[in-house]
Amino acid sequence: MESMAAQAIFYVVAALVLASALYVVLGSNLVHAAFALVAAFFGVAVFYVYLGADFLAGAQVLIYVGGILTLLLFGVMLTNRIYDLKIRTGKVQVLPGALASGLVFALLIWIIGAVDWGAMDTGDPGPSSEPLGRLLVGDYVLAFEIASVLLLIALMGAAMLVRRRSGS
Amino acid sequence: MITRFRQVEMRLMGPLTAIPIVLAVAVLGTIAALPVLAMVISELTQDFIPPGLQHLVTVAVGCAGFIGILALNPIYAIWLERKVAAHVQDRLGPMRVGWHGLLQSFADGIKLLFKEDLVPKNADPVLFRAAPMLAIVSAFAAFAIVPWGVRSDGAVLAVADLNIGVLYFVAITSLGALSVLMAGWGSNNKYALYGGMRAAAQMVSYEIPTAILVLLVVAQVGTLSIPEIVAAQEGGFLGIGDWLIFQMFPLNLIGFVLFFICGLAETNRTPFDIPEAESELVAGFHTEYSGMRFAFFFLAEYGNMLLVSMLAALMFLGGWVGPFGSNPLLLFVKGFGLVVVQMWLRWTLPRLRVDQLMAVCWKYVIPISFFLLLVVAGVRGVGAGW
Amino acid sequence: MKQYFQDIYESVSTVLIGMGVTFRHVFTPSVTQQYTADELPEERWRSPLDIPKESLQDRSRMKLHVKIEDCIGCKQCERACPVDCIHIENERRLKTAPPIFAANGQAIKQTVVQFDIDMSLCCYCQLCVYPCPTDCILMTPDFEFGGDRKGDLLYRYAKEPRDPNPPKPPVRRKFARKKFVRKKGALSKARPRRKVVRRRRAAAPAEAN
Amino acid sequence: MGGLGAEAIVERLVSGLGLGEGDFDTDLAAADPWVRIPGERLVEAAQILKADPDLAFDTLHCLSGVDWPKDDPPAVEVVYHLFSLAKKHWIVLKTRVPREGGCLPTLENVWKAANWHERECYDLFGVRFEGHSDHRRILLPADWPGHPLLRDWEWPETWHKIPVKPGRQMTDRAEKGQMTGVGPFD
Amino acid sequence: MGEYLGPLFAIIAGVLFVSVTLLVSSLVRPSLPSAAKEQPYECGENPVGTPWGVQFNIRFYVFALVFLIFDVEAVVLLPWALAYLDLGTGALVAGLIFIGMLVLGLADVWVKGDLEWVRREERQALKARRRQSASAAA
Amino acid sequence: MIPLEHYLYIAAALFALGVFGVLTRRNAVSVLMSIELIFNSANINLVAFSRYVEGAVGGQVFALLVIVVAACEAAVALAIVMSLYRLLKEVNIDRASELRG
Amino acid sequence: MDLIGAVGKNQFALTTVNAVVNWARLSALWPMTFGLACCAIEMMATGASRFDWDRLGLIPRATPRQSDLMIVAGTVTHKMAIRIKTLYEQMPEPKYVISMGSCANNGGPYWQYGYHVVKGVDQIIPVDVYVPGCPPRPEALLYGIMALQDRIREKSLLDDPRPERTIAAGAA
Amino acid sequence: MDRKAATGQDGGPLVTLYDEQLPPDNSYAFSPEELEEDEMILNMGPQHPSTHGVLRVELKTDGEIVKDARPHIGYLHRNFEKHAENIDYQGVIPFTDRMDYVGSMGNSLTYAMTVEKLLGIGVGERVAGIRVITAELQRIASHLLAMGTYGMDIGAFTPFLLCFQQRERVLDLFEWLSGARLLYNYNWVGGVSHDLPDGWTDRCTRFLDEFVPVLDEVDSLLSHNRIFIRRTADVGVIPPPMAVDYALSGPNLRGSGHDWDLRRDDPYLGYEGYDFDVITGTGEHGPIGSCWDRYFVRVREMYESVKIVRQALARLPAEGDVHENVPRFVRPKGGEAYLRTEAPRGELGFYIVAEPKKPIPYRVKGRSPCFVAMGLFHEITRGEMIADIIAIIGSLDIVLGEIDR
Ligand code: SF4
Ligand code: SF4
Ligand code: SF4
Repeated sequence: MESMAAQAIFYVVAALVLASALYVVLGSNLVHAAFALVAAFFGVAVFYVYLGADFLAGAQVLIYVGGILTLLLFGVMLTNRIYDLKIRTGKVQVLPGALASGLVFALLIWIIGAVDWGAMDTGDPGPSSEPLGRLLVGDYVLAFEIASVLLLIALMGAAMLVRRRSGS
Repeated sequence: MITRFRQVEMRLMGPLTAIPIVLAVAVLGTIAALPVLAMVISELTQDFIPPGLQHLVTVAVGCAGFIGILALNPIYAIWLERKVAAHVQDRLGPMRVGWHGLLQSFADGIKLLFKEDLVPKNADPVLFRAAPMLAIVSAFAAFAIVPWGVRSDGAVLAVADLNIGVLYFVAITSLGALSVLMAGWGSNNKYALYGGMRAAAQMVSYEIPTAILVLLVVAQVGTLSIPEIVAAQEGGFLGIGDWLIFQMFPLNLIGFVLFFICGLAETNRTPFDIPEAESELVAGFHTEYSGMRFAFFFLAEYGNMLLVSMLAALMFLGGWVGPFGSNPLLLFVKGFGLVVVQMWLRWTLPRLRVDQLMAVCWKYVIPISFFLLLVVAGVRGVGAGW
Repeated sequence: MKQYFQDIYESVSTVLIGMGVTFRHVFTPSVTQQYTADELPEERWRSPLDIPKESLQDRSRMKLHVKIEDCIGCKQCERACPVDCIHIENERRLKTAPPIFAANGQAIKQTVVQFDIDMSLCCYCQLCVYPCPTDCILMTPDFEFGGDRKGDLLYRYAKEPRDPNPPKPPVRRKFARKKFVRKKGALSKARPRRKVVRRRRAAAPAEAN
Repeated sequence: MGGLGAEAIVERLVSGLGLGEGDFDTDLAAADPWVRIPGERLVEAAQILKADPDLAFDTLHCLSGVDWPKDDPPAVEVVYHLFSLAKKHWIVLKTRVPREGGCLPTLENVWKAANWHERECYDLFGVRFEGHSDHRRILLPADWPGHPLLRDWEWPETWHKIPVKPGRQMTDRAEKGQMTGVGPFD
Repeated sequence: MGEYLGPLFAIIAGVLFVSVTLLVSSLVRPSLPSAAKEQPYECGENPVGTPWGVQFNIRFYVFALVFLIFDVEAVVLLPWALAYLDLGTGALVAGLIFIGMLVLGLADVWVKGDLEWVRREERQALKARRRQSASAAA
Repeated sequence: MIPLEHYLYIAAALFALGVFGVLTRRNAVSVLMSIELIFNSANINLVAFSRYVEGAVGGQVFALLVIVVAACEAAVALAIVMSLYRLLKEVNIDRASELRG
Repeated sequence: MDLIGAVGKNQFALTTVNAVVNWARLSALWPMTFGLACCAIEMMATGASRFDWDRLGLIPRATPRQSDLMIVAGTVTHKMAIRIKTLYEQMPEPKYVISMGSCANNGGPYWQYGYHVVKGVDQIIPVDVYVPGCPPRPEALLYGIMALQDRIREKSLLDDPRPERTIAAGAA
Repeated sequence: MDRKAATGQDGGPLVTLYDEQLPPDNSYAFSPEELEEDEMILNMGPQHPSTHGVLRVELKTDGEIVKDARPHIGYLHRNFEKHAENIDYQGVIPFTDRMDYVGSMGNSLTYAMTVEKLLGIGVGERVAGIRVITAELQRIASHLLAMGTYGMDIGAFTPFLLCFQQRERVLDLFEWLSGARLLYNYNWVGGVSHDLPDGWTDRCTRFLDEFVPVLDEVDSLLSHNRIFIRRTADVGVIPPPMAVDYALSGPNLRGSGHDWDLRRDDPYLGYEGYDFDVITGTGEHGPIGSCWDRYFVRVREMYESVKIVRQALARLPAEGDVHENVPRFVRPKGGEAYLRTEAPRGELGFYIVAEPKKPIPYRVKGRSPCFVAMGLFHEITRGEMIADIIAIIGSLDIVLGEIDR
C-alpha cells in the first residue's frame, strides 16, 4: 500500500516539476520564473530521495535552492527593471525553438523506449553519504581536488569580472 | 446598505462559529501536554505493540511532540520574550490578560485573525501571498527532523529520523532566506525591499559558517544523523563530560559559541536584526504585512529561534543526555535555555550595521571556523593514531 | 593582526559586561506603578524617590475647578489666560438684592451667568489661578476626565446658565471611577504659597512700571 | 567677556565700508549695541567682519526678521546677531528691506549657517535672498498663501479644505447640544 | 525512504496550517479597501517611483557568489568529514588541500576588498568631498 | 517501484524544455535558468542509472561533481551577465552579440 | 434569507463571538510609534518602565500595517495633517484613534493664533477617545486607553467598523 | 487684542474631512528626473520610529550609501513667534516651554532672563540658586533622554528604559516643585513660580547620590560597548571648522573639540562661582567630532551637572522670597534685547523687540540650537550609510518643537 501512495506522490511531484519547468521557459515574469525554478529543483531533490540518493537530495536543496537560486534571484533583481521583466519572445524564435526541442524530445523518447537498459532493482541502497565520502577521497580524489581548484577559479574569476565594472 | 463586513458577519452566524473559537483555547492547552502524554503512553505500551507497528508509534509520538512544540512554542516564547524584556528593564510586562499575562499571546493571535488583511495595490500578489507560507513551511519542515528523545528501547522519537539529519537542516533553513526575499520583493515597498535583500544576504552568508561548524561536529562523530550525534555524547563525567562542548577544550566551546552566533544571525535576532531594523527600515521585509500574514512571519521567527537553539543543544550540549540519564525534558530545558539567552542578548546589545554584520561573518566567523575545522581534523587524526 | 584579536577580545568582553548588567537588572525589583482606572491605590503608588503621594500632588496641575459661589466675576482669570479658554459673562446684581460675599469676605456684585472653561484647550499653565482675588479658581490633581466626547471637556461652572438647552448628564463609564475629592476643608484652604505671592505683589511696588 | 568693545567694532566696520555719517545708524548705548547699514553693502560688511583678524566674527548666531509696517517707508528689518568665538565679542548688524518685493544678498557664502536662517526669513517674512542656493520655503508647505509673520497677513479661510481660522469652538459645540454643562464638583 | 514521510507530513501540515488559518481569517475579518490604504507605505509620504525600478548594489551579487562557492564547498566536504575517521592521513591531506584552496579564494576576495559591503573607495570618495567642503569653509 | 524509464522520460522532458528555453529566451538570466534545467535533467539520469544499473554510488559522485560544475557555471555566467548589464544596461543576449563587432 | 432573523436566532453565538473577539482586540492594542510633539515624550514615558503600557498588552509597531491604534500625541499641523490622514488610511481595520493632549483634541494652546495648527485632529480622522492634558500625565493616557478598551468591549461585530464614515456621508 | 472674540464667537463652521481624500503633498527636494542610474529616493519620516518626532529626511541613495540627504522640517511649526506677538510677556512662558519640550526649564529660563534684561531687573540669590538647580536637573533629564533614545536608535532598547527610569525621578522632583511633569511654567520674569517645598533638597541630594552609579552602569552597558562604538565612531564627523561655520553650539560644538561653554565663558546666574569642567570631545575612537564624541560629551556633562547641583544645593540661601522681583505688570520701556544661555541642546537665545509701554512683545524670535544643527545635516550625511543617518540624527540630539517652533 505504501508503495502505491509513494508512486502517486512521485507522479504528482513529476507533474509539478514539469509544470514549473514549463513556467520557467514560458512564463512572462522573470521573478516568478525564478521562484518556479525553486519548485523544479525541489522536485528533482524528491526524485533523488526516490532513487535512494538522500545525500544528493540534501546537496541539491542546499546548492540549487539555497545557493544558485539566490544568486539567480539577485541576478534578476539586479539587472532588471520591472518593465523589462516582461520578456518578449519574438515568434521567429519560438517556432524553430519549439521545433528543435520537440525534435530532441522525440529522439530521446525513442532512444529511451528502444534501448533495454538492463535495469535491476538493487533494493534499498542504504545511506549513501559515507560511501560517497570514501569514493570521493579514495578513487576520485583527483576529481575532488580538481573540484576545489574549479571552485577557486570560479570564485576569483567571477569576483574579478564583477569587480572590474563596479570599481570605476 | 450592508457593507461587506456585515455580509461576512452573517456567515458567522451559524451556531458552529462560536464553538471553534471557544474551543481553540482549550485545544491548544491540551496540545501543550501532548508530547509528555504521548511519551508516557508510548513508554507504557511498548511491550504490547507488535514490532511491525513500533515504527508507526514512534512517528506518531514524534508528531505529537512536533505539534506540541510548534503550537506551544510561539505562544509561550512570545510571552517569555516580553517577560524577559520587561524584567531586564525593571518592568512587569503583560499583566492583565490572564495570570501575569499568560493569555496575552492568545489575545494577540485572535486579534490578528480578526484583523483586516491588506495586499497593497502595486504589490506582486503571488509572491506577497506565498512568502509567509514559505516561511512557515520551512520552519515546519525543519522541525520535522528534530528528535526529542529516545525511548528506553532505543527507538527515536521524531517525526522523521533522517540519516542526513544535519545536512537536511542546513538545506531547509536556506529556504527561509528565500521567503524573506520573496516578501521583500513582493511588497513593492522600498523599506521592504531593502530589508528583504539585506536579510537574504545575511542569512545566506551566515549559512556558510553554520555548514562549516556542522562539518566540525560531523568530523568528530562521523555521522550526519542527529540521534547518533547525541548518542556519541552519552556518558562521561557526571553524564555531561562527553558533551561535545567539553571535548577538546576550548575548540568545541568556541565552535558552539560561533554556531549560536550563526543561529542568531539566521533568525535575524539582535544584534543581527538588520533586516527588520526598526529604527531605520521601519519593519523591514514585513513592513507591508498585516493581520494573519504578519503573524506567520512572527511565528516562523519564534519557531526558528527554538529550532536553532535545539539544534545547538543537540549538537553541542548533548541533547537529551544529561546527568540523570536521558530525558526529553532535558532537551526542552536546554533548548528553551538557549532561547532565553537569545532574548537576553537581544535586550542587551545594540544592532550592528549591515557592512559590519557582513564583516563579522566573512572576516571573523568564517576564518575562525575554518581554522577550528582544520585543527579539530588534525587533532582527531592524531588521536585516531595515524 | 594584533588589532584583529584585540577587536575580538573587546567585542566579547564588552558583550559579557553588558550581559552582566542586564542580568543584574532581572533581579532588581521592578519600578512599575500599576495604574488602574480607579484612582491609583496607595499600595500600588510608587514614586521613584519615595515622595509621598499627598505632597507630590499638592501642587498638581490637572483639571481646573471653580468654586462658583466665591467667584466675583472679576474676569482676572480670563484676562490672564494665555490660551483664552475661559469665557465669563456677568450680569450686574440688582442693588436691592441681598448682599452676598465670597469666602474671603469680598462682596459679590455681579452674577456670573456664564463661566466656561474648555479643558480641551487649556494648557494647564496655572496662570489663571494666581490673579484670582477670591481664590476660587484652582487646579486639582484629577486627570481622569478623558472620554469619547470632546464636548465633555467643556466645563460650565455658572449656576444659572443662559443656555436654553438643559445640560445632558455625563456619559456613564463602565468601570467605577472614583472622582477625586479633596478632604473636607482642603478646598477652602487654598495653597498657602499662593497667598504669599499675592501679598508680596501687592506690597512691592512694581519696578517695571 | 573679552574682545573689542562695540564702539571699536562699529568704527572698524564703518571705516572698512567707507560709509558716511548718514549712511548708517547705530546705537552703542543699547543693551545690545547695533549698527544698521544699507542692504547693498551687506556682503561686503559681512566679509569685513569675518575676515578682519581683530573682528573675526566667525559665527552668525541668529538672524531674525522684524516687520515694521507703520514705519516710513514700511520695511522688514533683518537683524544679524554676530558673535566671535575667537574674540568673544558681539555685534548686531541690521538692515532694512522694503516690505514688498524686498531683496537682500545672501550671506550663505560667508557663514554657512545663514542658509537655513535665510530660508526661514523668506518663509515667514517674504524677504528674498539673492543668490541663495536653495531658496525654498522651509517651515510652511510650498503652497502656503503669503508670509504669516508679516503683521498684515490675511488668514486664509482654509488650506486644502482644512480650516485655518480658529473655529467657533466652544459656542459651536454648545449649540449642537454636545455640552455636559456639569462641573466636576457639582 | 519511508522516513521522508516525516518532512512531507511537516510540509503538508505547514501548508494546511497557513491556508486554514487564512481561510478562517478571510471569513471573519473585516475588509474595507480604499485607495489610500492600498498605497505603499513610505512614512506617510507619497512614494516616488517603485523600488522595482531601482537597481541594487552589486555587492549583493558578490556576496551571493562567494556564498555559493563556499556552500558547494561545504557540501563536497561533508562526505569527506563523514568518512574522515576511517580514511587515514590521505584524507587529512586531501581535505587540507581542498580547504586550502578555498581559504586562498577567501583571502583573495578579502584582499581585493570584495568583502566590504560598501566599497572602501566609493565611500572614501564621498567622504573626501565632504572634507573638501569643510576645509573650504575654514 | 518506479521503473527506470519514467525517470528517463522526465529527464528527457526537462532537457527538451531546457533546450527550448535556451533557444527562445532573450534574457540572459532566463537562458541561465534553462541551462540549469538541462543540468538537472542530466543529473537525474546519472543518479537513476547509478541506482538501477550500477547499484552503487559511483554515479552519485558524478552527479555531485556536476552540481559543483553547475554552481561554478552559474557563478561565472552571472558575473558575465552583470558586467554585460553594466555596459549595456540591458541583458538581452542579442544585444550582447553585437558587442563582438 | 432573512438576515435579521438569522441574527436573532443565533443571539447566543453572536454574543459569544463578540465577547471573545472584543476581548482579544482590547487586550492586544498595538499602537503605532508616532509622536508629534511634547505629548509624545509623555507617551514614551507611558511606554517606559514606570508606567509600562506593555502591562495592558500594547506593543508599539513601527508600521501602520500592523497597528490597531493611532495615538495622536501632539500638535497636528497642516503640513502634517495630510500625512496623518494617509497613515490612518493605511492602517487595517479595525482601527482606533486616541487623541492625546489639548493640541490633538482641539488645537490646544495654539488654537487661536496658530495659523499652521489644525484645530483638532478630529477634523481629519475620526477619534475614539480624547485624553485631556497638556501634556496628559502617563496615567491619563493609560486611563484613556482603558476608556478605549471599554468602548471596544461594547462594540458589536455587526457594527459598521467606521460609523463616523456613514454619518459624514449621510450629512453630505 | 480682542479678548472677546478670542473665545471663538465667529469663524467658519466645524468641518470634518473624514471622507475627503486630502491632496498629496509631493514636496521633494530631489526630482526623480535628476536621478542618476542606480539612485533612489527614500523617505524617512515624518512618521518614522527614529527621527525623533516629525522630521522628514529625504535620502538619495545608491544601494546602502546615501548620496545626499535633505531634511524637511516644519511638520511641527506651531507658530511660536506669532503667538508671542499676541500674548503678554508672562503668557509667552508656557509657549516657550513648548519649544524645546524636553528641556523646558531651560527655555523659560532664557526667556525670563531676556525679559529681565529688557526690564533691567535682576533676581535674588535664592532665585538664582533655584534656577541653576532646576536648569542643571533639566540638563540631566534632557541628556538622559538623548542618551536613551540614542541607544534605541542604535538598537539597544534596555538603556533607553534605564535612562527613562532616572528621568522619571527628575520629573518627580519637578512635579513636586511645580506641579507639572513636563512643561513647568516655572521660571517667571523676576522669579520662579514656587519656592522649593520642604524636604525637596534632601530628595534631590538622594537622587544625585543614586543617579551616579546608575549612570556608570548605563555607561558600561552602552557607551563602551564595542558594537555601539563601531556604530558611532567615525560616523557623521563634524570637523571643527565646519562646526564653527555652521554656528553649532552646546554639546554638538564641544563634541567637535571646541572648548566653549557659556556657563564658564559668559557666565550668568552666578555660574562663575561653581566648580565644574567643560567637557569636550576627544576623538577617543576615530576622528574628533564623530557621533560617539557628541554622545559621550553629553554623558560626561551629566556628571558635571551633578557636581553643579550639589554645589548649588550647598550654598542655596535658606531664606528668601522667590517672588521678590516679580513685576506686577511687565511693560518694558521699549528697545530690544538678545540673550542666550547654555540650554541642554546648545545656546538658546531669545531676541525680543519691545514696544514702549505695551504689555505684549512686538517681536520675539527664538534662536534654536537644533535648527542650526539641522542646517549642517546634509553636509555630514553625504557618503554615509542608511543606518548611519539614524545615528547622526540621534547624535545631534534634536527636538523638533524647537526646530520648527
Ligand atoms: S491653566 Fe492656563 S490655559 Fe488653562 S485656563 Fe488657566 S490660564 Fe488658561
Ligand atoms: S479671577 Fe476668580 S473671582 Fe475673578 S472671575 Fe476668575 S474665578 Fe471669578
Ligand atoms: S497638548 Fe500640550 S503637551 Fe501636548 S503637544 Fe500640545 S502643547 Fe504639547
